[in-house]
Amino acid sequence: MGFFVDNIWLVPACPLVGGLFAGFVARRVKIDPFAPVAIGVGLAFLLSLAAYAAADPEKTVVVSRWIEAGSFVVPLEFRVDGLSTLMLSMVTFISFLVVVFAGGYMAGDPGYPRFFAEIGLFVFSMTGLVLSNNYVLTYAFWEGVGVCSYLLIGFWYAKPAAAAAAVKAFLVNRLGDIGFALAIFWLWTVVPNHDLSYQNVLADSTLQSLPEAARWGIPLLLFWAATAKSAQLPLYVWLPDAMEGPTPVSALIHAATMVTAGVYLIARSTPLIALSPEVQLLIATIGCLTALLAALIALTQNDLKRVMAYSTVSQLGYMFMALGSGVGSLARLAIVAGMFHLFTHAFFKALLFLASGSVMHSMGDVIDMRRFRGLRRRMPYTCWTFALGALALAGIFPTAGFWSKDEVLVALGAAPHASREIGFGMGWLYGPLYWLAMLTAFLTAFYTFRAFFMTFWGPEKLPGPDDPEAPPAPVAAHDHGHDHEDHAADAHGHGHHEIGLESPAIMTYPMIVLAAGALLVGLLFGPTGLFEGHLEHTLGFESLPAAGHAFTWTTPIVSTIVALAGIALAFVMYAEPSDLPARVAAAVRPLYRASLNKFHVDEIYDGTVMALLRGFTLGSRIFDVKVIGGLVQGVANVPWAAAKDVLAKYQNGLIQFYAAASALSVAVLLWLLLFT
Amino acid sequence: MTPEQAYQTVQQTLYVLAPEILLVAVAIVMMTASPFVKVARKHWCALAAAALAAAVMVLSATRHVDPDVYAASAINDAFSFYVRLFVLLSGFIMLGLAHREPPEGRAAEFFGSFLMLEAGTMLTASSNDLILLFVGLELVSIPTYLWLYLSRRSAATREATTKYFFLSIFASALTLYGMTFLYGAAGTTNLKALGALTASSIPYFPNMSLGILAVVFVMGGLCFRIAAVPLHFYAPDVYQASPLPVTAMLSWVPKVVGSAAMIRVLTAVLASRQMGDPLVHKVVILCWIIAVATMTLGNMVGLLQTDLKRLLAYSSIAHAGYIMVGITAAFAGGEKGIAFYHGVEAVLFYLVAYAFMTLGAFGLIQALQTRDGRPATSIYDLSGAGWSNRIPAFGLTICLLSLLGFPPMAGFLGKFQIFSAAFAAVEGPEAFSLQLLAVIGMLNAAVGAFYYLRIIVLMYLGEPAEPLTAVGGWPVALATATCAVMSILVTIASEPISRACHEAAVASNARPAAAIELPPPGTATAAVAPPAIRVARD
Amino acid sequence: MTDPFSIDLLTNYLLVGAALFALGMLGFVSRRNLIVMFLSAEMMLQGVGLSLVAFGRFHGNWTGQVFTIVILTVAACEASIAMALIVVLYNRKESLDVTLWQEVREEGVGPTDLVDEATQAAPLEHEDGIETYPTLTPAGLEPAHPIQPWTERRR
Amino acid sequence: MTDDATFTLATLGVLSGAIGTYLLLPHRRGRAKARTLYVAGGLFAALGLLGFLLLLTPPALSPLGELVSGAFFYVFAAGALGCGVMTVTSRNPVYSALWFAGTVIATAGLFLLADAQFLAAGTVIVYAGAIVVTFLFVIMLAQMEGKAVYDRAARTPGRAVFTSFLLLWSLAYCLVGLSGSYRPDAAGPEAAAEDRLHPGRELGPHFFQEATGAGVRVVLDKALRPTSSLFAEDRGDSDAAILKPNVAGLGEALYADHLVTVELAGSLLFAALIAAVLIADPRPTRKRGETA
Repeated sequence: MGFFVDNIWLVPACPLVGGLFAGFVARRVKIDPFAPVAIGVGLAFLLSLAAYAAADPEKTVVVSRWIEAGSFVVPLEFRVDGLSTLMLSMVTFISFLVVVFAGGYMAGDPGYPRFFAEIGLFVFSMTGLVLSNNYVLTYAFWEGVGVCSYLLIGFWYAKPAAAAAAVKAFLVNRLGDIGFALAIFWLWTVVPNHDLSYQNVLADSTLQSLPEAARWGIPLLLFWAATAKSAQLPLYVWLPDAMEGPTPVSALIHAATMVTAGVYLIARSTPLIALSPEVQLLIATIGCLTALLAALIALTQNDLKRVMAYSTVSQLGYMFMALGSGVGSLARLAIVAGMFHLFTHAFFKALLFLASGSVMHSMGDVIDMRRFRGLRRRMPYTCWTFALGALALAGIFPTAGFWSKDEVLVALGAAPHASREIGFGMGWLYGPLYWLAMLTAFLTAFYTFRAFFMTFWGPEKLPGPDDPEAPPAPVAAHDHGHDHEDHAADAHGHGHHEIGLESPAIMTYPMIVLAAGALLVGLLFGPTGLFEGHLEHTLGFESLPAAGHAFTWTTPIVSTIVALAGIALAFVMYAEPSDLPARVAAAVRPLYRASLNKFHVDEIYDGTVMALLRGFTLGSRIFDVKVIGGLVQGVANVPWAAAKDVLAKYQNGLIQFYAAASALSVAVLLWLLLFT
Repeated sequence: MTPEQAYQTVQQTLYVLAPEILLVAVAIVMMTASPFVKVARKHWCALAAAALAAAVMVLSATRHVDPDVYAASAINDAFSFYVRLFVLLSGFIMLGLAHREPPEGRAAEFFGSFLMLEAGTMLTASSNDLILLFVGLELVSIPTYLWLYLSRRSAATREATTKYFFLSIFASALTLYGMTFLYGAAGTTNLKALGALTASSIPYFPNMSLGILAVVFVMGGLCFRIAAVPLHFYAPDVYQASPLPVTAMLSWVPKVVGSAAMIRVLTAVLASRQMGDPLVHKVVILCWIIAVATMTLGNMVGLLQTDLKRLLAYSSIAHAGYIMVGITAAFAGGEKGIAFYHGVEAVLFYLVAYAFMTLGAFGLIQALQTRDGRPATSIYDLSGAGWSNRIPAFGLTICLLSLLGFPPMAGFLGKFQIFSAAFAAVEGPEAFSLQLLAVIGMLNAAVGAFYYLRIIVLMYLGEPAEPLTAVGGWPVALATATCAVMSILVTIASEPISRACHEAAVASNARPAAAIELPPPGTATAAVAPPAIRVARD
Repeated sequence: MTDPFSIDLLTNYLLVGAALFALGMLGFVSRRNLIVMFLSAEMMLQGVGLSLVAFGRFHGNWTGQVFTIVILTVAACEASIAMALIVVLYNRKESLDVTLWQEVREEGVGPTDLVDEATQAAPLEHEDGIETYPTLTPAGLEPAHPIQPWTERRR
Repeated sequence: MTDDATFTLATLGVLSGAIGTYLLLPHRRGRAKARTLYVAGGLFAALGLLGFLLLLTPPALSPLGELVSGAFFYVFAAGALGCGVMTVTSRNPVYSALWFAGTVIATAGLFLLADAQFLAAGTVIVYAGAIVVTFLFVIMLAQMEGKAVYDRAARTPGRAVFTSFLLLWSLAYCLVGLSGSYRPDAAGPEAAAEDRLHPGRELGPHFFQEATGAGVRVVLDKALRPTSSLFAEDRGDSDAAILKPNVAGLGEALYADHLVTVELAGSLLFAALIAAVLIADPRPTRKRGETA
């Protein structure tokens, strides 16, 4: 065991080697590029399990002395503690399953080796990010996962939407990286010995000696970085667009692993962040608003993957809500709640994405929910695994989501009291946040099951060319007169097999495994205390206050009722297409009879609640597109416009003008220095 | 000092400058022989390479010669040794890039003037005397005019030469005027002595305005060399109009000359004073303004460009801004010298990283030609090159990522050091402005990322343009491969380079022996305040 | 007895040097003739040299003069290159106007409008001004010509 | 003169000089200017010159030698600046070149007054003799037809005048303050420091003899060698410093202290020669068909 821990660098190295092999060698030696990556990631998972068992808050492994430049020393050092091994196991496990799934999903795509090479690279960066014991190293891998994400979103680069989404993701992430870089510089100036390793920065003595401004400034900057990577308000705009990438990528990077890097960073830095309750409240508020907004938007989406994307944004908001509620004595509980939700979310969200991908695969790349229906017979595995994932997302007992969402809500509910204990005046704001979180739980259940019912329930319908919802004409991306084999069509180019079949075993098995996880991990880790017990082995954890929280029945009961209400409403509204009442009645006759007055209720609902909701949704949409998008666009446009209309004008090519401008600048500078 | 000592000093100076003298001598022989003998271009090139190699050997052989720093006009400290060594090594890369550039009949003059400008660069780094330093600067400029004009005679190169020549003599006049005041303030042109005098308790910048005049004009003139605002104007036009190997040289050699001169003439002379000193305070303001203006202008106008050379010219301007950030930090260093070392060290490290990334980028663009034998000029020429010319495009991607400052490339570590030097330069209320500078720098780096990224995106995600062919033969391949590999290696194996930079930074500020006997600062300095700080007359 | 070269005298020299420097700069940025521009640059160097010599005399060492000699050398180098360059430029455009050399510039920025300036220029002959007193008129003045001489010179 | 008066005088002088020069400069678009404008310009320029000269410290009235050299200083300074203005403002490049020769000769006179006889001769020979004459040839060759439109039009004269006179004003402001700052009327510890810089005592090898700390003295002894001093070591009986013979002293300084510099400046000339020859070479550089 000790051997594996001491050579923990093997965890990032295996996927890297696998990826490089897949990218450069595999084709030449006639090996399926899928194999080396799957083996590498699988090995990494096994090694992670070994590390998981040996987690120790003080254990670090120095691999090499990476940068030594004067007083700027950054060793390549890995930390094997509770938090990192937890993330490591989760990341490698999900990655392994997704790689296996992708082996079936991506078969036949011209970019097949490239895909696996990039996945290998991603797993390398992500495991490095999780393991690194140094803010600078974390930053380096942070940029690395950003690049992998960029490459994978733009995987089908011939498709303009994919290329645009990739650029958008990269730019927004760069915006966040500035915050991270600033935080690092600031830390560098204030910590003793300019040592940016976690054990030094997060040590009690360092934290005590921080200047006043740094106590809230650095946490704020770190959170800024996290909002971009973890898609929070106002920088979440890139994530829904990122669904232009292949579905396994969405499942792996934009649902389960990479987007949680921000959450991980905040959790890792909790001792630092706990210095400033104001920032914690801000984190919780931003998280809550993001969760609500994204849930509202998800209500009206017809693209199955986009529903899931907004759902991811919403759930990430949940995690930040949890982390933000760690005021005073709640710090430890909050981290456990946040990380637990991260952990369970990885399972069920990856599952939901893979299931969506399976649907998409089977429907011939159609993902609009209005164009198919009632697939539960044709795709039983997909249907029932999706159902399990949906239940977990909605938070129904005893699935994983129930336990973690419950913990988040408990932490949030206890926050006002904890704030009063430490005399934090604005702590009462956590009260409204708690109820907004409840509302979000209701909406989550509703939109999740809306998607489920629209896809799998009701009469069977497959997408056809005569479908009224079909796009007017197929968009061809082949018009750039060349036939290079590396240039994919706009859809991923696996052969056009018959529509409406269940996916092959290589795709369904990972879904089944994940479904088992979505059902069981909550039960296994939550009430048994295994999860909390493991996180105990995390650096800086022992110094955090641990309040024994009394178990109350209120929160779980209320949240379950709310979730069930959401599911019920979704069922009433979407289980049957209104234009085919007879077949719906045949399918769900008892329920249909029980609600004879449904038509009436529907109308009332449509007139009042739905209108209100639509208004909300529309407002959120407008806010999303106009305000946030406009803001991002505007920020990007200012330098461009300034350069074009002001600065470029001076480059008129005239020697004398150049000399005159230089002379004038020198004269003015001289004058300024002399007389000010 | 007795005549014997003077003789000995001159002798040692000659030893110190032996590599430069060797290069100049070979250059003169080449240029003189050129009309009389008929030798192929590649042989002239080989001769130049051999001269460079010999100079490296001479340089290492004279490593131990150490003339008296207060008497000799050239010194052999770590700064001069490492900078000269690196300039010589980068000379091989430039030679590799330019080996086919001159027409057959002009090769001797072309490579001869290359040797001269190498010698001028080295002279600037090793000189310890204002006059010699100025000669070094001119020994770079004059061959540069020739380079700009010699290899190709078109309306564009003619215009580029005119622009560069006229603005260069203008900048020279500015530099000289500043040097005049530097000399006038203390009565000696020996830079180490100047440094010692400013450090001493004697108020040798008796009137602060003399110091301001000196710094403003010298800085103004040197801004031309490194292409910083307000004398940056020439860069885009001249880069765009010149052949690529010349542009590559222009983006690197003047930068190292200007930075070395700034360190030798300004930072090392004034760094003995603290940030609290009014002169240093004003100089920091000056550099701050220049740095911010340069970075912002370079990056913002860079966003508009579609011409590759013009884009890289603005990139070069932006990088001059980052160098100025380091220089600002060096100025703010103060008596303790800690931040001075950080600043100078960061600048030197950045120059190393910059050499590889910029020479690599220019070299790879030069290597990619369209089918009709025209080098790629617009960024759209590179569209889709990532798949049609995998290896060159991959190298170019590495260099561009390094220019962008992407970890773990060399540019990332360079920027990181520069910004952290600015962050840590001073404490107290003035720290804020320097930290703000670093923040502005980082914002700029984020904006600037866009235009490098645009090229990468085009190369990998763009519609393929007409296929490009890689040209240049093994010298170009070797040179560019070295650049690309080093762009990564500099970070991974940063230890020797950063140690050299550190030694050089310490050496550049060292004022040995005599200065040690100075009375401790604080006793005499406080009593004998500069009598004539009369900025405003009230 | 003190040295006659006092600080006051030094200041006088420096002021004259500064004025020459500034005048040279004025000429460099405002005159369009390449040769006059170059001469103006040399005038800046004259100002520099004057200041250097004065400083050297004030401090009592030769360094100022040595520096000036080096500057003189560099000025001679620059002059030789300038001459060659100007002759080449003249052969190309038949004009010494620096404005003509602005082909390479930022995209979308227009050139300085030469035609407009030419039409507004004053006629060549009989101009009133300080230069109307008897001077050596340059030889070879063409008689009146249907093409205006100044547009002709813009070939 | 009081500070305020100096300030006002400097400002007025620079201002009227600027107005005068602006009026004298060619019109922006080459239009003819009225004769009165030129007259006014000349007047203003002369006024500015006068004001500028008043800014200079007048020489002592006795002994006679100083008075005479002081008077010559004024003559040469006025000559240099007047010729300088004319160089810049002349519409005819031939006149510009000739006026420039005048500036050079006046500057050479100033060099003479500063005991730089060799340089005075050298400047006249190099500039007036070589550079100006060759440029005159070029101008004559290039402009046989007379004044071209670009000579009668200045590029942005207003901005140029503003720039250079702002610079001149700042410079004058600094430099006038330079002399004032050394006046020995200050008291206290500063006086001691100032004494070292007091006229007449800071010269020669004993320049820094009062320097505090032995370290500085060591530095200075090395940096300022006897060869580099203008003065003979032996002062004889008189208190006054005796200048070394000019050419011998300069030669000694050049070839003892600055040997390497001189040699490298020589190679600079060689490089410039090659550059000039190659730039002017009319032969095509490339054989036909050869590509980059």
